[in-house]
Amino acid sequence: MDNLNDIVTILASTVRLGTPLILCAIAGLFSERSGVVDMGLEGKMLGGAFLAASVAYLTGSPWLGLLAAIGFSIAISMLHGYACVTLNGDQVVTGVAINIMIAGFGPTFAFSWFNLGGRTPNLSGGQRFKDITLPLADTLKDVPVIGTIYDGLISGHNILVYVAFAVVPLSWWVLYKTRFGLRLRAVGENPSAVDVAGISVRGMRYQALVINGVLCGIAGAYLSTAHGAGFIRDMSAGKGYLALAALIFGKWKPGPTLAACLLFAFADAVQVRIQGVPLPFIGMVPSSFVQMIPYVLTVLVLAGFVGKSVGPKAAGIPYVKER
Amino acid sequence: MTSAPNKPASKAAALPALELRKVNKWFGTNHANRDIDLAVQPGTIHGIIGENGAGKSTIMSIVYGFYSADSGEVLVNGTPVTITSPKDALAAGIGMVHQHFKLVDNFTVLENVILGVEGGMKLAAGMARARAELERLEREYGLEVSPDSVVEDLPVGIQQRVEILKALYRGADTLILDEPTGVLTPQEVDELFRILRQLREQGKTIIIITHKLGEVMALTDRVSVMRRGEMVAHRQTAETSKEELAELMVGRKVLLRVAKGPANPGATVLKIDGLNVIDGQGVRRVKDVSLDVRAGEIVGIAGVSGNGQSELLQALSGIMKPASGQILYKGEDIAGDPAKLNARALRKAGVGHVPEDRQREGLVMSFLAAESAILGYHDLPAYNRGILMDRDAIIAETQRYIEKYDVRPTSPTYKSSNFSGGNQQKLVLAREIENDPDLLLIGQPTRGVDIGAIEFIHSRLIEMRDAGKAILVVSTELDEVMSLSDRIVVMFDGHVVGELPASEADERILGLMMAGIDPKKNQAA
Amino acid sequence: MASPASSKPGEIPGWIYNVILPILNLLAALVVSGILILLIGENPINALWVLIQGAFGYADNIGYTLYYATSLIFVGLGFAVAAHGGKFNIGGEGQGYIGGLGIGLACLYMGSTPWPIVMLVAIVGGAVCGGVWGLVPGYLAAKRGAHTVITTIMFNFIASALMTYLLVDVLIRPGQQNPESETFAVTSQLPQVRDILLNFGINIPPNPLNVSFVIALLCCVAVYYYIWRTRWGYELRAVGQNEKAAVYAGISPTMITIISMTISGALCGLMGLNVLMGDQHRIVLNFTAGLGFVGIAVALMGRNHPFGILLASLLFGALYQGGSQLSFDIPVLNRDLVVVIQGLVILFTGALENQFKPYLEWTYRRLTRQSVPQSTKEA
Amino acid sequence: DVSPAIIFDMGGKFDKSFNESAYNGAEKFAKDSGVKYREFEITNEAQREQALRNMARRGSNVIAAAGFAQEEAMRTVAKEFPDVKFCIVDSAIEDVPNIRSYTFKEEEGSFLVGMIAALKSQTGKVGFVGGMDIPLIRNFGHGYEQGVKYVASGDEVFMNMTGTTPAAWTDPTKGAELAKSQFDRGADVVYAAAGATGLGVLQAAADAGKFSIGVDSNQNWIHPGSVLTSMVKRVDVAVYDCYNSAKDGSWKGGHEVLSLANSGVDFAMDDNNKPLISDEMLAKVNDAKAKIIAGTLKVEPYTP
Ligand SMILES: Nc1ncnc2c1ncn2[C@@H]1O[C@H](COP(=O)(O)OP(=O)(O)OP(=O)(O)O)[C@@H](O)[C@H]1O
Ligand SMILES: Nc1ncnc2c1ncn2[C@@H]1O[C@H](COP(=O)(O)OP(=O)(O)OP(=O)(O)O)[C@@H](O)[C@H]1O
Ligand SMILES: [Mg+2]
Ligand SMILES: [Mg+2]
Repeated sequence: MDNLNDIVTILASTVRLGTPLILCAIAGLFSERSGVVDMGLEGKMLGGAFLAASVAYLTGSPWLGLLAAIGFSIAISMLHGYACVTLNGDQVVTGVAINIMIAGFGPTFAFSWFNLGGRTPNLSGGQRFKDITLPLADTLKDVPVIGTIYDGLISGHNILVYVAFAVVPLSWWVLYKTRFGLRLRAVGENPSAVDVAGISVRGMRYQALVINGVLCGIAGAYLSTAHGAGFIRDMSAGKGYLALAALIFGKWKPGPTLAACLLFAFADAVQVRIQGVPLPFIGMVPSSFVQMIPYVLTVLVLAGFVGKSVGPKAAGIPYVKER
Repeated sequence: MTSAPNKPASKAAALPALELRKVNKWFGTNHANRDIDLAVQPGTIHGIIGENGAGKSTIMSIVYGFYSADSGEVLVNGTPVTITSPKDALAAGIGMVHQHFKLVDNFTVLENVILGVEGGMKLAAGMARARAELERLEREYGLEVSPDSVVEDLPVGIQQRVEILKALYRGADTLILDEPTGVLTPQEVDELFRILRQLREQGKTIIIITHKLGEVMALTDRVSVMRRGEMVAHRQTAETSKEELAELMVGRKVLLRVAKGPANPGATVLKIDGLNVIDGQGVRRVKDVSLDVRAGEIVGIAGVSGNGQSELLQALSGIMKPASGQILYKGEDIAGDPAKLNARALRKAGVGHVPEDRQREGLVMSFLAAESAILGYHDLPAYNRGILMDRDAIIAETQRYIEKYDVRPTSPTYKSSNFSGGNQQKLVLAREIENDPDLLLIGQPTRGVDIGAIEFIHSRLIEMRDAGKAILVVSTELDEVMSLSDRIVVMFDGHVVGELPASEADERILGLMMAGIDPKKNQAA
Repeated sequence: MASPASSKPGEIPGWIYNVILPILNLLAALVVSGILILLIGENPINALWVLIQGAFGYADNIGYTLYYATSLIFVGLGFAVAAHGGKFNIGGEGQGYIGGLGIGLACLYMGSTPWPIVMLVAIVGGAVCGGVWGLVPGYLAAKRGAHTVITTIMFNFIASALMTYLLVDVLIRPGQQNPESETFAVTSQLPQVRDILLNFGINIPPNPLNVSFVIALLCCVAVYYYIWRTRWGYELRAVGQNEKAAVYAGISPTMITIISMTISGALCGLMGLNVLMGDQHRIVLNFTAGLGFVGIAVALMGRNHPFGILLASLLFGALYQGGSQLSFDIPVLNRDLVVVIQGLVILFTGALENQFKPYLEWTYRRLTRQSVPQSTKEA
Repeated sequence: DVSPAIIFDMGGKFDKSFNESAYNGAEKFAKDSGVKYREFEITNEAQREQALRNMARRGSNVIAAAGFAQEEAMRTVAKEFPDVKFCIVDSAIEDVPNIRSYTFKEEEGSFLVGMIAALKSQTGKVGFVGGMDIPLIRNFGHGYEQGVKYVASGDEVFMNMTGTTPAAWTDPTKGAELAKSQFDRGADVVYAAAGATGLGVLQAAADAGKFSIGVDSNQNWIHPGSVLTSMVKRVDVAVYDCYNSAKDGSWKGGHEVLSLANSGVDFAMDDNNKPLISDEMLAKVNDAKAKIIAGTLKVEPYTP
């Protein structure tokens, strides 16, 4: 029973840590499936976090913050599109440029709006997304196993967590069951096939980037108005890169990408749990080594079981008409 | 799916289904299409021929809205139309099968067909409708394709059908085919022509670009000739001849079949015994193949593509590992010795190899011509001085190839991808031939190459044979196999069906053998 | 009629693309930055002047600019080598960090050996350590198909965890708070350019520019020769451009991937030569300070060509140094704004590099009265 | 005439803890004396010397630098400018006449907040969230643990570090997650010594209805009712002292240790946390504080 509790809390932590990764990785999935490599997830998420926190603070509504974050991330995605889709610029450079720009942008504006240094004020109460207790969670709480799992793992997250988990099947459905998805997969694989079919390659890529912006915006809002309570300089802390890795790990497919995100998050949650705890047979391990675990684990899993992941064939290559 | 009203083909004075007036197209400073005029009558098959780079693909891509013209007019059924994207072309009832297929490799046939005309937000309904429609088209035209196979698993011939189905599914009245037969086997070509004729019967208009004059004569009603960006002639097919067309195309007389003396075979250079090759998917592609090639002769391997020839060539050139059997090169069995049976060692031992796919294997498209011209030979002492490569030597050698093989443009520092396919092929051939191998393995020597270049390549190979070299040619082109080879080996399903001297070969016998039937054995039985 | 492709009279000369276009892009970046500065209420012209002066105005400022450039050159070259082999190495940060360990250990344990010898050992040490940090992802990519983008990101994290442990628990100078090693013996520090100039009676203010800049330049030359002038570079590029063709040519992509990732890591690993052996004179925590990532942008902006990387590194060195001077002199334009400006420069010179191209070509044709017709599409 | 300058370390002057405290000291001096000061925020190693030198060259004659990482740079530059007065916080330099260095007995302050944590804890389990696993942070943790054990030797202390890259100091969501994991394991008080990451820790405690302890500055106001107290480390006092002594002429080089005895470190009590700390608790803590000041109670520092 106690063990189950432990597992449930580690899994709940996995869910919370995994949420921004999932949102960003699926964001990357849409853009890369359309043929636009996205190294800029980090920046888009950070920008979203900044706007979400600022607007939520100024208006008192996390929903308006979320909207602002989405709007801003979309704007950055459109810049991304202008550079890479319209002007055929290098997609990786654009991503790096976005990351660097936004890293400075947030604090600069935070400073001029709130005069607090590179931060927004702390959000409190209604300025944040609250955790939601699902119906019956309290009633079922004491039911063995099922109750523990329902109350401890499934219930009690904020709305954006549920959104993230809903996004995965939804994007699977969009990708494989809709006209848009068919065209999206085609354009990342062979844009000229899409072109001769009378569909605008650029149009498709811009549409994918809009979705990409929406999801990055939600991820950003999650960081600053749901999981956290305010924007802080560099608060994305490399999660965008990790999401990109998860996307590749998941071979650009929604389900496996979700699994990869959860694996990263799980390893991190476990890492947190075993820091400062003597390990069986090994004894006390310096915390630096414990913190390595998720990364070493990832490499081992990747090299041992996953093997080669080949992305959409046209990803990274600007589309120029050719015979 | 809008389609322009279809005019009955019978009316004599019908407006042209497609008319071009003074169309010009520039690529940078390259005047690719110059005042092109063309009228295609409805319900006819119209051929367009011309040398590599003459501008055929370009003008048709303009009609299809893939490129936009710099000036000129396009009329469909007598009405001027503005075509700025394939969407406009489709709306005007024009469909196109491109020279290089525009299919999504990892999609199913059905997905490829409905791409762009899905008929609704959700796929499922559209797919079901398309499946039914596809069945109808298949029945009507005898275009058999399994809708759920993934395109990359299909042979090129079938991929081509998918392209045609795509155009028909969109209700095209005018169908443009750019070099559709370049990758097809004779049977597949016959099949295609049958379909095209049937489409003509139904009043569709067909424009076909090809390098093969035989096809022009057999299929088309009219033919237009392009040279260096211009339309130089229009003919009624019935009123012209291969020879006249060849001359119109190239601007000089062309030998359509290279003269060749009898062979003087010497010692056996290559002997294969019971060879088996298994591919990456674990499928046995080459099954117990035995054959030999002697010095001073050309052995041709005929067969429908996908019957193990490619893998045989790959194994002999050290790219794929054979599973079992013997490969005796100059008397020594190298099959089991990875130190000898690898691409590098084989080249050193005097085995040249012209790969089937020049763009994917034979060249590095982003390399300069001079760099591509030493691919595989880059570590020869002649090209290296100490640790550095000798650029001057490399460029001089490439220059020599370019002059000898009439490669155009003539600059060794041009990017490989900027050469036309035919010229790329010449570059690869020059490299492999000029390194003077004792055994030359060649896959598809003249795929997509115009007749002038074919003439040259064939005569060069025969010259080489006469110099006492052993040559093994794999080609799906029966004409080519028959005109080049001294002996012909036919492969089917990984096996050697049989072997016969070129003098005894004709299309009928080879065709039977390529279908897995050995007439000799059948007679015996 | 001449073959159309062989002679191209109307072709736009290279300097239009290679000189004018980048300058225009840089100007655009500065204009946008200027607007930002204006919004903040400062004078953009003044700020630009401070930035330029800060980067190039005085001998010591130039020294700093070149100092930053040195680190970027190493990482940029490292990225480029892997890129030519078709691999995306974003592990420059970790490879530089671990390479610094090798360099630091060489300096710490060579005692009072003269610096040229220490430097040779340190170069080997840095290259070996950084190389190993590139080799492992390279090996996993070649043999197991593990994507280098993931593995190198992971190796960055592993490197920083490892270095934190080593600096806090192993190498730390006993009794001090700062997680850093002992100071290197004076003899095993790289001479700074300032000291060299002093020998000639030239006295410039202190700055960290040191002889590793020369090593970086030599690496540029060496990488150029390696990639474009040797058969190994030829093989590297063949694999990077077309793996199938490489196999056809008898080149083993597996070996090339492993070798190129190792060389890539080794070059990144030399960054510590500049930062540790040339300036800090001890191993310090996080001395790579994100330069490993900026090096990617540097390499891509420099089109993975050593000369381009050199120029891009100088540009970034100037932005780092000029930027820090900017926030020093005009505190309102703080470090965050400087970061924004750096991002804008990457955006305009790297990502939006083509935006003026059509206009520039058009203008050039107008000016030289080219008779090539413009696309006058029928309506 | 004094012309003061300050150099902040990588976290930046608004890190809500260490650097910000230094900033507050400088601001206070500026307000009290009307003298303006120069400032600079470090973003990479090479800027340390450069910034110090720039300040000195442009006429600043008393220069304070926050953070032990400035030590080497300051030694170098101080020798170049013997007439300029330098101050460094968190580093012990005794051998350079024109450097005045301040260190803090973080372990003493941490000891007291550790006591408060243990006294407040219902579960007998308390947590500590550090930024990076470096000696300075270990010192906070070490003192904290001693304080906890002093109250209840059987109590458990969970120790977590956030990360191994500089992002460890700016990752509040990770901080929150670390705190949550400690709560899940039964902790009901958590002490954050992790810069801006600590804000996440405090937030998580407030969200979960548990208690947290702030660091460096007085952070009690951030979540009244949840932040139990803060271990204040008066970097501001050090900076103020540096400038002020230069102004009134009493400045001298050498090493100064700021401890409980001279209020250099302390636990913060104000209206925000008054309801949380009973008189009985306060009495116990103050008793220990007196003993530490008197030297009868020894708190071990962490020695690297
Ligand atoms: N995308 C392009 N960019 C630049 N030039 C092009 C492009 N496409 C075609 N060209 C130019 O247009 C001319 C005609 O090319 P096109 O592809 O139409 O030839 P083709 O007649 O189809 O040759 P082939 O018989 O070999 O297929 C070529 O000389 C080439 O220089
Ligand atoms: N992108 C390009 N830029 C400049 N010149 C080009 C370009 N592409 C092709 N060319 C030129 O166009 C001419 C013919 O090109 P094209 O690709 O049509 O040849 P091709 O014979 O049709 O090839 P294939 O046989 O594969 O169809 C050549 O002279 C080549 O140098
Ligand atoms: Mg063509
Ligand atoms: Mg062509």
